[in-house]
Amino acid sequence: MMALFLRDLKLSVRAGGGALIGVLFFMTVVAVIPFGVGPDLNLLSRIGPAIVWIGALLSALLGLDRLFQAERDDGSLDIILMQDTPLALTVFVKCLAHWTGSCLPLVIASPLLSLFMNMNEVAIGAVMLTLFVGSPALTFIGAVGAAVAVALPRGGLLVSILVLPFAIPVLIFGVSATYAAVEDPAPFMPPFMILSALTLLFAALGPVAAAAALRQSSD
Amino acid sequence: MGLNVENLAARRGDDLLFSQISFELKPGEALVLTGANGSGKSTLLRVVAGLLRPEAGHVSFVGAADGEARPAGEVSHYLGHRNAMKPELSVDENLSFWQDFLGDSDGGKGLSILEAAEEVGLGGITHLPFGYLSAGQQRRFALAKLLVAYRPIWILDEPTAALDAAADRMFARLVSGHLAAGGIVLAATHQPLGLDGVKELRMKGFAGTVQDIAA
Amino acid sequence: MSTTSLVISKVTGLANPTRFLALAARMIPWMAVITVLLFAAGLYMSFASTSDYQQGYTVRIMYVHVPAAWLAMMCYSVMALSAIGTLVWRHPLADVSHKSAAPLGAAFTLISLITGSLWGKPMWGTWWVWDARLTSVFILFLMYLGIIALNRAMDDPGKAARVSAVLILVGFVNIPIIKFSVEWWNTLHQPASVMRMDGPTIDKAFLWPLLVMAIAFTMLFFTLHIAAMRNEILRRRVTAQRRLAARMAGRGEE
Amino acid sequence: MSHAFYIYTSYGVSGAIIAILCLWVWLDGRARQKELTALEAAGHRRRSSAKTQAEDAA
Repeated sequence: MMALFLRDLKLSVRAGGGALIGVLFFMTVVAVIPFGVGPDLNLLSRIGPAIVWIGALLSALLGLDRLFQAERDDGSLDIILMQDTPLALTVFVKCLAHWTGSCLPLVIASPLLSLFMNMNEVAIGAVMLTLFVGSPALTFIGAVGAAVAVALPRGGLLVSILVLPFAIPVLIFGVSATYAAVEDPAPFMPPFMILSALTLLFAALGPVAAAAALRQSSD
Repeated sequence: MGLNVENLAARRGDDLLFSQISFELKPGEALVLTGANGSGKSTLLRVVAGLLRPEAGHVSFVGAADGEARPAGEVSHYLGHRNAMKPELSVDENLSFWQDFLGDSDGGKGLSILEAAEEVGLGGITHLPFGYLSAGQQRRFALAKLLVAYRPIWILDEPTAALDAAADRMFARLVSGHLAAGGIVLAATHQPLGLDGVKELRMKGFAGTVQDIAA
Repeated sequence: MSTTSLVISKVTGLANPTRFLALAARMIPWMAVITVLLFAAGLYMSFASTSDYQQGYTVRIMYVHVPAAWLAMMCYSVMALSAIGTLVWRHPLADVSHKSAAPLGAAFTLISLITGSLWGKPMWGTWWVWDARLTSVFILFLMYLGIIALNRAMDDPGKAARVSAVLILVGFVNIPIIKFSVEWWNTLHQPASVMRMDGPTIDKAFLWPLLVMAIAFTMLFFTLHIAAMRNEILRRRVTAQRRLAARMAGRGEE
Repeated sequence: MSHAFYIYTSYGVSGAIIAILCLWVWLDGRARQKELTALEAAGHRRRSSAKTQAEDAA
């Protein structure tokens, strides 16, 4: 399993890998917002956490469609399906590798972008923490979409459409936990705990569902 | 002992590709599937490998060690039309990944990557990215993948596609070596493999519609 | 026969880079030493200098911020010249030059953005404002990253060089925008005080350390650029050798 | 926060980025250099082994 993790990580950093593209997309999405809403610093700092979260959500979805499609295109998926190791475990490891290669850079880039949004130090820390905890859920949900769309020729866009509705709860609690950290009356812990619970839930549910979808899709 | 296939039937869409296919392969035996394009060779192989669900019948493998029946796919190598190697990674990285990921089945041990590369006649170039190689070289390393992790059953779909005459001989040597060690080979091809004493199953294609089997 | 002629044409193609490699091997140590000496002098001068009555000690950030920003633009200009070299003369060294300059440019732009933020916080009370100068520098940073991503996404270095050369030349419009943004728009960022038609307005006490640091940064850039170009040439040779090795391996069998 | 904090952070960050850059260029150069020498060594070996094969055939 370690071999699979390392191979997927290597593939995401090698030439043509998605790691750099994802971060670049994240920066570009966040950077165009001030052009749209105007450079009002107060407004930017108010909507900042939401913008950073939405940007991270969109960039996290960007490379997901290749998660299983690339394996299918070169025939590796067949061999992975045949093994007696539980398929859900294999999917889980692939998700972890994808998260480390594509989502962790987003988490690391988020403080820089939060500065551009004129957010204060507490808000920056909160965004980074909630993204760190919440983004694995996005990967696990996305894995289900990627597995469903694996056999489709142009599944890329479809994956995003399938996945976005399920990602809404993660977005809601991620953003509300961030706001709770900044604004005084609302407590930070309840939404943050729900966010963590969501990640754990999807970590258990996502690989199983994705494994079932992969089994159905083979032909 | 060996690979057991009973009354297998499979379909593509509503058409039944084959039905009532039964055969048994003991250790050291090989079966070659021949037939025209679209006669269901690949489908039969995928059903045996457990990648497709059969319409009827079942496939099982009984190992020498425990005597228990288990799905044949778990103890098989499957070499399809595509090589299951990443062009971005080097040959060495590809092979060592599959070696670690697959592991050895009971009753045998895989070769080291260096030995496997020597076996397929491409010893010196395992450090090259897989994408740099020609189609024939890529196919040879896909065959080397069968050697790095031990599996008693080899399921090969058009294994000699893109191979030249010298590589054909190399392939025949690999297969007879595997058979001599008590392995089982199931291969689909439309060209002679240069193997002696193997069974042959001629696939005819289209065996009726799904309603026939229900009746 | 055909492979031999191919090898010969490859060798003549590499003749220029070969001379470059020899030159680079001799120049890099000297340039590195000069860079280190200049940095030692520049750092000493900048920490020994007096403070500005308006900006206090933070004026010392200027000694890294301004040279880095200046290099961010100069690096892009070097890349644009190389891009012309790629498109007009199809010189192999030009491809190598603009490909290996992109990561350096991105790094210097990042330095100028970060030090700018660290200067802006005590001076303006905020890390970042979306004014014309800062925004255009940030866009420059994104362009550098885009060029790097484009270069990495393509397998064939020759094709990648031509496509990214076009992108570089299109993006060059951003450079005058950065340069004149402080004059064209009313921004928080202070206007240029060194590079002016009517001579520098900056106090002599700040000018000298700034100049030494600017020269040190420029030397650093050229040292790194030549070293990175050498790496890129070596990388291409490795690739060529590997392809050759793959072809030879097949022939050895017969 | 004191001004010294901003000054030293900016010098520190710049120094770190430049150090990473220098290290990357240096390590990249060494790795490529090593790959090239390894390839050349392998090339010599193969050429000589091919020659012995030809001699065997003759």
